[in-house]
Amino acid sequence: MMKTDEKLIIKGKRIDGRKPEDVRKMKMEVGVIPNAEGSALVSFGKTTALASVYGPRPLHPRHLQESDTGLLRYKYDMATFSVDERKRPGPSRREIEISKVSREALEPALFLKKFPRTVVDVFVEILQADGSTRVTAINAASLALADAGVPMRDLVVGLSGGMLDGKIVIDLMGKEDNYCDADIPIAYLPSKKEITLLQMDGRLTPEETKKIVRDVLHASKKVYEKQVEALKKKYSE
Amino acid sequence: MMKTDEKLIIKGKRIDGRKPEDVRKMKMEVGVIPNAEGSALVSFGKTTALASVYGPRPLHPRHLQESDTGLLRYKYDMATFSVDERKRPGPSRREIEISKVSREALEPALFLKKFPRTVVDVFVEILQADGSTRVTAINAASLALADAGVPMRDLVVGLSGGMLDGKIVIDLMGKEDNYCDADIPIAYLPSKKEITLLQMDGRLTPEETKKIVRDVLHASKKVYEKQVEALKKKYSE
Amino acid sequence: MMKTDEKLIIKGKRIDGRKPEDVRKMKMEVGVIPNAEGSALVSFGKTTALASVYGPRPLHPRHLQESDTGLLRYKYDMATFSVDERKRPGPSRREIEISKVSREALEPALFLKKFPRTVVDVFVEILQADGSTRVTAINAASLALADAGVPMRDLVVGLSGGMLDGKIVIDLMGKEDNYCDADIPIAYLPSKKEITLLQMDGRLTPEETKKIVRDVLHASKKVYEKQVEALKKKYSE
Amino acid sequence: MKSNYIIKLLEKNERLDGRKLDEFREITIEKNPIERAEGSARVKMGKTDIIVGVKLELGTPYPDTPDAGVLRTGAEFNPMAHPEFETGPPGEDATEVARVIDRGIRESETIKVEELCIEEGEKVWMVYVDAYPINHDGNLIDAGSLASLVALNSTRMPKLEEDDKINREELKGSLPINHQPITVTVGKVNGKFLVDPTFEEEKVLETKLSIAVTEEDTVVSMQKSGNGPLSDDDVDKMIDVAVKKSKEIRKLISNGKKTTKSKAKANKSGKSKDGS
Amino acid sequence: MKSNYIIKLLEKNERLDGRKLDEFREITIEKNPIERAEGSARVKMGKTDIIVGVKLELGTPYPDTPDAGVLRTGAEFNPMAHPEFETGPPGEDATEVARVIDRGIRESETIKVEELCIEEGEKVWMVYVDAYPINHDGNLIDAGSLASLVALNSTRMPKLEEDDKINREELKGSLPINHQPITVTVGKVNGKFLVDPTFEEEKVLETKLSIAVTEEDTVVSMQKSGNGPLSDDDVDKMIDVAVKKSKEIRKLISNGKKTTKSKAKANKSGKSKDGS
Amino acid sequence: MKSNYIIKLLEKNERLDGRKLDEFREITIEKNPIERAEGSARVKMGKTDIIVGVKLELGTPYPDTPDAGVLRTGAEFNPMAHPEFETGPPGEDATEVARVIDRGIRESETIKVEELCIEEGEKVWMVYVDAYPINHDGNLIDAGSLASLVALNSTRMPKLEEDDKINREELKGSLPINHQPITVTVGKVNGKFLVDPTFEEEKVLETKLSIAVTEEDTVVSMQKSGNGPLSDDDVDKMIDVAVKKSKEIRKLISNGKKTTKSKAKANKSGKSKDGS
Repeated sequence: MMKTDEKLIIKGKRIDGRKPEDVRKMKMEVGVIPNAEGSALVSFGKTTALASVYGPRPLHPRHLQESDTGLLRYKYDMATFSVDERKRPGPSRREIEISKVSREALEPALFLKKFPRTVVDVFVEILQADGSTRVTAINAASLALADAGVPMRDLVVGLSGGMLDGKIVIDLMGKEDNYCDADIPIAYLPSKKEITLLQMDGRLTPEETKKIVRDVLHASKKVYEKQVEALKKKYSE
Repeated sequence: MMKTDEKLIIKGKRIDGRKPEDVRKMKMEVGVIPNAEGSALVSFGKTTALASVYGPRPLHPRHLQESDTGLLRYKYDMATFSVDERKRPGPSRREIEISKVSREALEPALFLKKFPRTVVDVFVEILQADGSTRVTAINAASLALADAGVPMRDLVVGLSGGMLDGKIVIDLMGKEDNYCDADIPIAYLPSKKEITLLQMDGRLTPEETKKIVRDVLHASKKVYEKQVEALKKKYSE
Repeated sequence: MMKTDEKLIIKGKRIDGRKPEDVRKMKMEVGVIPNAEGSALVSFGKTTALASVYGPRPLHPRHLQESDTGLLRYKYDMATFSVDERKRPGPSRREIEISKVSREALEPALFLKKFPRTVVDVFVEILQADGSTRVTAINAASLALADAGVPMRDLVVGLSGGMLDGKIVIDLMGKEDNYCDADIPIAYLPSKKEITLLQMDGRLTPEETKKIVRDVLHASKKVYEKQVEALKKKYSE
Repeated sequence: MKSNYIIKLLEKNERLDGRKLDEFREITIEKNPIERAEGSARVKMGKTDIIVGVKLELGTPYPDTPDAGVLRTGAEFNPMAHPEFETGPPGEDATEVARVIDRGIRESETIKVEELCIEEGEKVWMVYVDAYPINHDGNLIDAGSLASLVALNSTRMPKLEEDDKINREELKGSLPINHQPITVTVGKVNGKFLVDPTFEEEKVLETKLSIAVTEEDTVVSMQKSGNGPLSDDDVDKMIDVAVKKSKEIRKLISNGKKTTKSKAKANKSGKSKDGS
Repeated sequence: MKSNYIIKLLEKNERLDGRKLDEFREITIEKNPIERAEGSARVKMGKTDIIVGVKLELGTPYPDTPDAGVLRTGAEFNPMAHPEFETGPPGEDATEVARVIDRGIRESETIKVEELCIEEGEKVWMVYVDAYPINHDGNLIDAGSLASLVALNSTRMPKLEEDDKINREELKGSLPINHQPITVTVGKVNGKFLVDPTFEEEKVLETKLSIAVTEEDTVVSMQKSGNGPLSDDDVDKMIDVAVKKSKEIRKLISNGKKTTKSKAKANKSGKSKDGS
Repeated sequence: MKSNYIIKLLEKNERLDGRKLDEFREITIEKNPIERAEGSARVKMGKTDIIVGVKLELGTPYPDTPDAGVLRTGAEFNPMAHPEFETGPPGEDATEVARVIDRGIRESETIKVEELCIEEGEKVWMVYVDAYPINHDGNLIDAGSLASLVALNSTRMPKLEEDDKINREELKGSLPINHQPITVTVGKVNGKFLVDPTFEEEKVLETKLSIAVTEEDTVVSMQKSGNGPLSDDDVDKMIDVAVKKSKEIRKLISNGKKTTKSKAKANKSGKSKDGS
């Protein structure tokens, strides 16, 4: 976390005018990639993630197949133009790690045992990055999986929280992410009350940490509702 | 295409003394690599390409085999010392593209369907590069395939044409290639009258473009004759 | 070999106080990696190599298996922090070559034909490099193979010799290696009197070369004894 | 089977989606969908959907053009865009797409690269053009070239601070542009020529010729792709088609609207699957 | 089968090696085993054995922190350390271990990076921390983080000669250190929480939460790993365990002894396989 | 079977192609076949055919030799040269060939690298030596080493313009050369020693020892390859053979003819397959 002299919360408002507990304007659209079995485009402010799902389909080469379960693969990728300085193509160590924990965030929501020898592929492209990209990606992936008709125990909601100028804030944008005291991305199955992704970077007391986790879980309800709305919109058309 | 103040055609002569429609001195020699089933060394002036052919041979790994046809593989590679600034080993994007279009230039000349589950490998090394390397390579590959006894509908002739100081010229050398208005490499099956490779870089009117294509096809007869002569020489020995 | 004005042998003593024919203080410990079937830690002065052996175990993928023999694989790797300037991870050309000649140094000591379709894996990590790393690695590998119970015709002893200020010296340390007139690493099966690795870098007369080889073979007895002692210590515990 | 049906229809000068042989699918152009990029565009041709982003970085010029900026064009076959695309570095088809897009821009001198020199031989602007197919339903070269052109036209220059730090919050003008090349790919099968092939149509084509043409009707680049042969007369016809269609498509980008319908488009029948 | 037995024991709050659920295996710390590195440490937790080496090189700072040194942390799953590890570049598990170790150091501001600037924007010290597992018997993150911390504490600065040559024979003081983060990984299975899992225990865990805590009880990094879920209450409990255990382990490195026994260790029974 | 026959013949001190055990195949040397390289050579030993090209580029010296040019030697097993060679990065055998060629040049101080320094610690000439086997019929190390030596002897220095641009059209003198090392590989099988093995002979050899010897009979490099053992007496004999043969081969390059026949060659019989 870098330091800045700039105040990032002034008179209770964040630099984009939000209150600490506010989530940025969300856009969620399902079924945006005709070739894919499921897809979704999700924005939180200027952070935009596009997800597509292919599968369950037979896994090749066959020696990778598991006879008692299907597998999930998850590829998180940042477009070269999604960030200020052009990102080099090809997976960075950061992208490899995020792909791993994101896959683990989605697996508990799926019934992979019902699809032995298959794979479900989730590809996520970050088109624009302005903070909280991995959780935005998880929302897109969750919708794309639902759109693909992959059976799910629950939708998976992604949302971040943090500490900024001593205040708990929800859904960090890029500049907040750079200068905040802490950043906690979380994935959550709201109706199951299950946390499936949890990371943290920063400097917090144990009690602050626990409080932020709870505040994020609380705020995730709004994201869940937006996901449901997006799915309804697609299927009511 | 770069600009130069230098005149590249003076009194109807090019910098190496050729007339616009002249092809550089060609050397073609067949059967130069004892290990290969077919091989050829071809020079157009200082541009030199060496080609070897292995196959038809069984394709491995087997899952790449096609039950109804043989495959052609073509690897165009520039030797590190073939150009002014040392080329890094390993395939560049340019070499990958040239390998693709060159393979497509040769496929129509072969009866690959007669050799299911096999592969014919063509390896071409550019030993010296002084313009028109990809077409020089195709001449070497054509001769190497014939030398290998791979059945062919026709020889494949490679030749380039372009526009220089407002004149149509044939067989661009390196310096001409750098400063010309346009460069059109072509592969052609002369007796079948089939164009199998066609690329163009530069700035031309549509009519100029069409005219250069025809002039190259016309001039390709000389290259074809040289190929036939090289094969005869080998088999009359 | 670089040049230096510094004298590296003064009054018959080398910079670390050794006589020309002395081997540095050796430490050899067997059975240091619980997961491995065999392992050993070997130091010659500040040069330290750690070896582990897995196998004979079935070789995958299966098409690499040989029906009439087992295979040996040998990976020599230098830790990033083993040398002054951080070594980049991943195999360098030097490490690839050393892995090859070291594998060939060990193969004659093994009865690989008795273990068809299997592989014996030897992994060696150079933890600290102060000259003579490849031969230190071979001593570690030899002990690790013996510790793993892989049947052996003989232990394989690694030791280097060279020429320094006109004197034959045994077991070159890093600074000596940099400035010596020649460096000859050797692997040897003492009771079989078989040289299985032999390399040389430097400037020597043919007679000097032959003499150094013999002197190294002679001195290797001490290394052999140390290997035997380390094995006894492990198995007497 | 579908392939046979496509060919059968073509014999009657008809296409699966009701288009004429020389008719593009509906083209939708979105300028600057990626606010954080220096320039960007999203182009849809029917169901083919591609995003191109432009980034500007500092770099060193090529030794033989010490006073010119550098263009770098990339394209990947994103596995998101088609079930047959795989993860990994670009293969030969993706490499060809990137290089053909690149040549159209480079040979037409779309960018005034000589205005991108900061310090001769030492420091120039690098222009990175990266194409991300989102949905592949054929004709990636034309869609990607068009998106690249629109993205370059929309590109704003970041400010270069005195310490050579790039300030992307202050933009000082547009990327200097010379020309407006449009790439038109003409496919051939059974003696028929058609433009803007869908994915299924591409499978039955014998060969394609991609031709980039500027607003002055100058041909700047050609690329034959696919192993079927062409005659000299074929080439003539394909060039003529490309020149004609390039004019129509160019109008789409010059009319200034953010989203545009191809004027060449005429929905003819309810069977249309790919054009709406 | 062994897995079932492990779970059965856990129901009775027992472990295969006789430890309590919140008990680490014996920890052995060796400072500077690699004389040629600028800093190093070898840490054993039971049979888990890992070596970390620190190298200092010159480099250029990141553009957004022109006056700060740069930390680079690497870890490979050395095939030497476990029969299932394979040669090749780091996979996702090794990458995760490296990045979690990295974040503990980075977020706690262990290193005073601002003191590693030599020339603003141009030249800074790069601190390379490379972890080499020697024997993997579980809990590589905690062992690797602890070894990294000890290695950094033991790191001596090489002298920078006037011509920017690094002289590693003359060392002029220690690497400037701020904080002492300890990472404690808490595993969960069947509603039970346990620390310092062995390799066999890791196989039965539903999920783990790795938490780095400084000497001020500040939480600086968390990483959930594994696809089992957690509740908010679970997270609370795991944080509490980590804060408590981090204090115990920190004593091991602050007491100055080169080799130390974990005070938390209590050998209880002859069945112990992993703790001695 | 052919292998058995080769061994049987060797028992009678005979070889398939009629050569004596210590006899090289006919050696043909072509100087500067690649006009565009700074130096080049093509060497045939019987059917083994290899081209080496030399390029000079600017680079930075190694930190420990700031006033010396840098040698970089590469070799690939070009798939063109043998049906068993595959495309892809160099494997261990190709890496060994490149490194053995490299050591012969480096250790003999063939190149006066100290004369290749342009600005101490900053800028030196890099000498790239790249070997391309064209046809592999055994003994690539000797053929590649000889071709490298001839190529280096034929190398002309490009002119360095004031702006550090390399002008390869004006050449100002030769690469400074000290020594003329010749590498001779001696193979061993069934107690017999032979030189210049063909591909088929290499398959039956137990081991080989490649020895580079200068014009002063100085041994500068040795490399044992293959897993058969040697005794100390074997090494003595192999060194003696190498010293003797190196003198004969050196004559080939010093006599100034562009194409030369090995004086050691004596065509004995019509059965000869590999020697003409």
